[in-house]
Amino acid sequence: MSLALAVAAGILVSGGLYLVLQRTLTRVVLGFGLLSHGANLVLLAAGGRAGAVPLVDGRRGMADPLVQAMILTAIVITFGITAFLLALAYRSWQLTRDDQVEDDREDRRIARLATRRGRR
Amino acid sequence: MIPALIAWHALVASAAPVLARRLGRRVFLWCALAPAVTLGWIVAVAPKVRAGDPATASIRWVPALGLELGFRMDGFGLLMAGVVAGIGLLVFAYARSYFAGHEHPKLGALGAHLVGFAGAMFGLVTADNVFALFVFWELTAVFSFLLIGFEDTKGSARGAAREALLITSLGGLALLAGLVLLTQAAGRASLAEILASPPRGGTVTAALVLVVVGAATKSAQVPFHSWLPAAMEAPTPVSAYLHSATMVKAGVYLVARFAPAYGATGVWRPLVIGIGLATMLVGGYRALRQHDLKLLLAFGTISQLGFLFVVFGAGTPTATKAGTAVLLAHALFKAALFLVTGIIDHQAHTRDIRRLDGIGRHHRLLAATGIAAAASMAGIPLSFGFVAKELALETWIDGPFAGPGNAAVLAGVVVASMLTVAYSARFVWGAFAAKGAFPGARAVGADMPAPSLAFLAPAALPAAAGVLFGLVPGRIGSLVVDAAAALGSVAAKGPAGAGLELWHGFTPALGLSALVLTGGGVLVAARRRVERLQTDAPSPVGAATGYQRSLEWLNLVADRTTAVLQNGSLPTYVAVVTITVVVVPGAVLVRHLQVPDGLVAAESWVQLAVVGLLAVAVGALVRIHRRFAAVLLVGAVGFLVAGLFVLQGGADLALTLVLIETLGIVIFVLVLRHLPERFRAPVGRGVVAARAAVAVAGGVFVTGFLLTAGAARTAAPVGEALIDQALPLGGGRNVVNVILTDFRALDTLGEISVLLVAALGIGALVTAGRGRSREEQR
Amino acid sequence: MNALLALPVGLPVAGAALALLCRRSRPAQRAISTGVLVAVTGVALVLLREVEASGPVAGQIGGLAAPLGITLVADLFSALMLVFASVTVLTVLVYAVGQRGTDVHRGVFHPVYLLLTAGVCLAVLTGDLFNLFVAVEVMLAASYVLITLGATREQVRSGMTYVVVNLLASTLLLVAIGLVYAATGTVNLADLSVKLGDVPGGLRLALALLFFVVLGVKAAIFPLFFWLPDAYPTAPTPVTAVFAGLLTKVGVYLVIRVETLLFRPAFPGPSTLILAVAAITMLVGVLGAIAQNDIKRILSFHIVSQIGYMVFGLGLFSLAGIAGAVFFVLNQIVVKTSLFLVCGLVEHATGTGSLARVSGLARRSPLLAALFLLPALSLAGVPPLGGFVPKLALVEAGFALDRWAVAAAGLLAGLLTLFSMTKIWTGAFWGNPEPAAAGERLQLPGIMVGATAVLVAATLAVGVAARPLYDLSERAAAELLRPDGYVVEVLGR
Amino acid sequence: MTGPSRSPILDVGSRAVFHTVLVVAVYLLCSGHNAPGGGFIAGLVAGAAFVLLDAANDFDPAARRGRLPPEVLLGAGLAVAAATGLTSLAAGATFLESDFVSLSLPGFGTVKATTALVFDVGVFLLVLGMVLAVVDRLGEEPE
Repeated sequence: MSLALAVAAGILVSGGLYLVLQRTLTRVVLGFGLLSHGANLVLLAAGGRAGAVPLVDGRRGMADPLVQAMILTAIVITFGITAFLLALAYRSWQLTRDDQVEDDREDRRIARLATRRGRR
Repeated sequence: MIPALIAWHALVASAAPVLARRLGRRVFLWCALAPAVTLGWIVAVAPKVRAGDPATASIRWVPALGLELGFRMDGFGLLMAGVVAGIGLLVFAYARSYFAGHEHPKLGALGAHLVGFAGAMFGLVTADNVFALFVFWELTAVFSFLLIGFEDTKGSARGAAREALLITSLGGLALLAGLVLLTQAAGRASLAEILASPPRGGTVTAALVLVVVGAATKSAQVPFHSWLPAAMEAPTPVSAYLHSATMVKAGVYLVARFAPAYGATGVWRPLVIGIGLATMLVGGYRALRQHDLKLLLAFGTISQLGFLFVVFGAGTPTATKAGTAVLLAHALFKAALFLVTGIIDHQAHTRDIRRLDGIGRHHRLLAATGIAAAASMAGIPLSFGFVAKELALETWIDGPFAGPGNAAVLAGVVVASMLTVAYSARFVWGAFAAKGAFPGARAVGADMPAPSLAFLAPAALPAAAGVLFGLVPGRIGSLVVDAAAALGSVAAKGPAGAGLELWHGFTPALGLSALVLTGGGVLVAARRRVERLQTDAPSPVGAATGYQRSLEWLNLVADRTTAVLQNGSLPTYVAVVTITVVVVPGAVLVRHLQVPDGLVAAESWVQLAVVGLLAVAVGALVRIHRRFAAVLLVGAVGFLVAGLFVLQGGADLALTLVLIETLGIVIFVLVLRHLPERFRAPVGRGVVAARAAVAVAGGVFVTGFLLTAGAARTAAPVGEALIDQALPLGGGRNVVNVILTDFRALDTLGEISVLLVAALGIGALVTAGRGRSREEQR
Repeated sequence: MNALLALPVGLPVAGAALALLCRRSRPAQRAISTGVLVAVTGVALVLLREVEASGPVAGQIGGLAAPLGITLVADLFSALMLVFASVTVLTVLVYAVGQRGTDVHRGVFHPVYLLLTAGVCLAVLTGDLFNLFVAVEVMLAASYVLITLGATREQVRSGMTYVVVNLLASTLLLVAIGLVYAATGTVNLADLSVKLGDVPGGLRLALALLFFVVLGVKAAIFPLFFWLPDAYPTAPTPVTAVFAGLLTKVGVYLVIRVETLLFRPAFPGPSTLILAVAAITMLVGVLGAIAQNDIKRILSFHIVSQIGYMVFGLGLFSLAGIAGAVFFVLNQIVVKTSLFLVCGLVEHATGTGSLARVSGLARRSPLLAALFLLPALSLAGVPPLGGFVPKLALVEAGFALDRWAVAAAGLLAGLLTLFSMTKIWTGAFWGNPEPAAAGERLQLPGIMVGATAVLVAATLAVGVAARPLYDLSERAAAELLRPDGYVVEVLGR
Repeated sequence: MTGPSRSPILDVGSRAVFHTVLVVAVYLLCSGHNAPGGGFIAGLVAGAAFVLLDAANDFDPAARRGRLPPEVLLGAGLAVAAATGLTSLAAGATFLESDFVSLSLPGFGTVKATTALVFDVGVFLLVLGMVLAVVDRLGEEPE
């Protein structure tokens, strides 16, 4: 395993999490971009050392093709869902002219209620 | 036969709402068919059962859990079932008249619930499997809930229904826990078998306490009694049936069953008798204060239930016999009293003693019924109540306890009995006496229309029985003795096994009875002063207030907990998920960190360089506040990752990623052109630091975990084997593609399903604001 | 045999494609959906019989022997899940069709709904860890779309929360899969069951907990449940019903599957951590419900609370505990779905589910009241309804292992559940009907009522016929605790 | 209305590129089993070609008239993919099991025709549909 790869995965996850922790949906989406790269690098590193492109031509020492296939699938799936999230941001803009994620109204109401009752 | 009878109840109940649409209040006659058939069966099997041959039946339910609909009706069950069916019959006959004059839309439901209750109660007193007993126990609570809430448009009725359900369910849970513990200790779930060879030990003690708590809530014992007066919101036939004669006896029934086996166990008597005494006194005291006849009776019931706890709780043969007699007597006189109250309420439209004036003079038969029943309640000689109470006093004169404990109980019983005499008198006086209306109240009395005979008969019958059994206790006495014998207490049909008698001779019990009557008489004579005393006395925190406070507290706890845990903010949610993921496995991981054997710093200098660039790009990305720049940076990160793929040997991978990133940027740009150019102003420094800390922890966690996991690899990965299979089995040289379209095509099928779904979703969202989509207009 | 395993996935996918191609014709779409789901239900029943008779059944996808290719496996637990899931999905579809307007959405509803079904079936049947990730994603992607189908402001807002939290969990699941592959070099569940046995204990426990937490987000356990009560209530009712009934249960299914099949050696006995999580989940969920004033929100919080019971059973790692958990999951699928369907009827008839604005429904429709009362009492564990049996099973199992505290928490949560159910009952069903509507009977579409009634009848059946179902659950639990049969069937050794 | 393009050069240019790229996409699709490529990549490339064309037309929906709606591509793609799976099942093999025949074509040598290619065509269609559905919709100017 390559330490650099493992560290790169960590860096991407850190950066991704930081962005996902924001309130602006665009940044959240960008964060997921990083986060999924990080996850994919975990898979890649799990495949072991670097190797030749897995094309059957008699050579030995190929990279693990299974992790590549899994990463490919994961990339596509994440892409689909991220695009959907962007569409939500778009719709949010249509409705509120912004892409901030507001708090849940009912939850806030109950929180206020609890504070009021507590004070009584 | 018992399951069939229960099914018959269910059948009658389910037909009732439909029939009510045609029959109106005559539907109660249909309903009466349920207890009538039961009563017939009881009479038929009575000789056999009383001879010591219980009626049994069993339906397997979930044997693995000990859950079985097992029934066993012995002599005591027979008596109880007889009360349930007999009073049921009276109540249905009575209800037909009670609801005259107002065709209530819910009459059918009322009938159905009453019949359902009767079935459940019948099941309860005949169940042998403890879990079957619990099933019926809870069912009675549900029916009680529905019945108390009959007048559901009244807030007070809704509240009362809820209070009854919640308090008895609290006890139900305790009971269930107790029963589970008991069955696990005994290794069996048959009540008769458990009690025949009762298990002992610490767990069993806990189980007994839980069972007693369950019994106490159901039988409205202090401090769980508040639901019973509240339950008087129910129509009077319901009160008479459930809340005096039958359901509230369920707890007493359990105590009666358990006491002979466990009476001598350390915790039992102090607990049960203590609860009972407190209940007797509180109930009697509170009853003296009531102006509403029904509430007076309700508190009287509480007091009597406490009395039953005290008597049955001792568990001695005499006590059990006495308890059985009191139980029967109480069912008879209390049902009669409630029914009388219902008649007054129905005819006079009030049951407030401050308004009732001189009803006794105009309605002699009604008054006679009420007085006879009240006499039995007070334990006046010649009544069945007297016979029963004498027997109960004897229990404590013989004394299961030694020394002062016994005397204390006896003293408590005597005082409570005086209160009973007093409130019985108050009932008679309040309902029937010509006392003139209280100041400010409009009197009702002479003008009250007379009840029909059909209305009165169901009340008069049990009252008359109370007198008859008092005068000639022999026949009924042998029934009581057989019932008590079934509880397993009357080993020898010796002195304790003898029948009930009106005249015992000059015994200490007779002396105590005289004392009770005298004391009660004094209380009655001094009623003005007593009343004033009670009004002036500081009223302690009542159970009703306690219930209200608990509800408020519960709501507050609920609100607070929810406000903290469910704060509605997405960043918080994300942080919680991340922290949990890092901390829970991380706590284990840190103690087992490892590094793989074949770890290299980097595959090549190029890889190292790319990772370095990656770090720079990510670092820039988290700080940037311009949308477009951020998107381009993410694209750059994507290309760098693609570079890592290439270096690792992933050609298809890199190609795909590059294409996806490009497409992603296009989509991003299309969306972002509408959004503000910059992100909102950054939040406070503390928040930023917290976010950064969580994020870094996540990254470190992943790297550390990855290295440790990599160190564990011993076997060759599956991926290598796939390379050899690609050409022969998949017919392709590009192993990755063969895997995707062949070996793991199911993954790909799922993947494209996700794409399709996302595309449809995006379409729906994006076009939502455009009215009908163009496509549809075409 | 292979066909039985593949059809529950293949048919809905093909049906989704067809339904999309016929998107202009609502009758055609309805026919396709109904036909496919009836067929899936049939297949599920046959599969259950097969598994019941002869033990776990496995089949390879793409003709490559395990552990190389993807395996589909059905043991009793998955077969039972499949049957309950397919029946629920079918019933809700009928309900949705009966509720005019739900399934019309530009022809999108049917294909997405069918793919949701495919995802659920695949998640339950797959014997491959990565494929499991894919299945979950199919299921979730479909749920994202269904939950935001109306594109209202509230839906978009809560949809964001829902998608973000679940996407985060999915990404972490992918990381977890990568870590497992790093440690073992395989993703086949049966193969992993063997190979994780060779992994050092500390790492194994860490992985077990990682999966517990990550899948715990999907299952909505404490403290990872908050996305659920915010998101579910905003969706159209049939959608919420199927989510409430199925999705989190699939999450629980996965937790149970993974922790028993892969990580059994990490839990030699009851796990105090998991039991504590279970107890808190039960209580926190129901407290949340008590704090709410909207029927749908109350019911949504109950989902969380009930998840706690299932985790309780798992945490005991005993036969009785897991049997109770399995039974609980199955019962919940039916009960929870039917409650939401009733809630949908209330909203359909009155236009709101807010307790402040609805009252007196029992007088206007006694049938509706009965349809609510039965599953509500069942949910609270009142006997003899279906909810009582698994609750008793769990309490017995907890006491048997001297885990008093969590068993007591279970009982207490039952009482609190009853409390909040009476809140709905006294608030919405009792009381004065609104003056405008007083005396008027509620107008309810027959198809919707019929579909609801079928499910309510099923809740009753679960209670009455508890014995065969409990026996099956117990056998399923035995298989889960001793997965030898599963492993042999997949790996052939 | 095919819409007069804003810029004739872009218009002509994009058309020329469009066809070239499509050919490349088809090549990637067909060779994917043996060399880097495959249905997914090909679908993205073809999608890019269409996006380019549409962008040149400023995402005017009118310019796309006569083209298959993306939903049809999506549906057809999934249908083809699922059908391959079910066909193999019906043929007695396992779900999604591929089969291939070696054909000797004069001039080309031995070519392997595999059912996996059919599956990949499904993927191709679906991905193309996805790209079009998303980009075209988002590209349109909102009202």
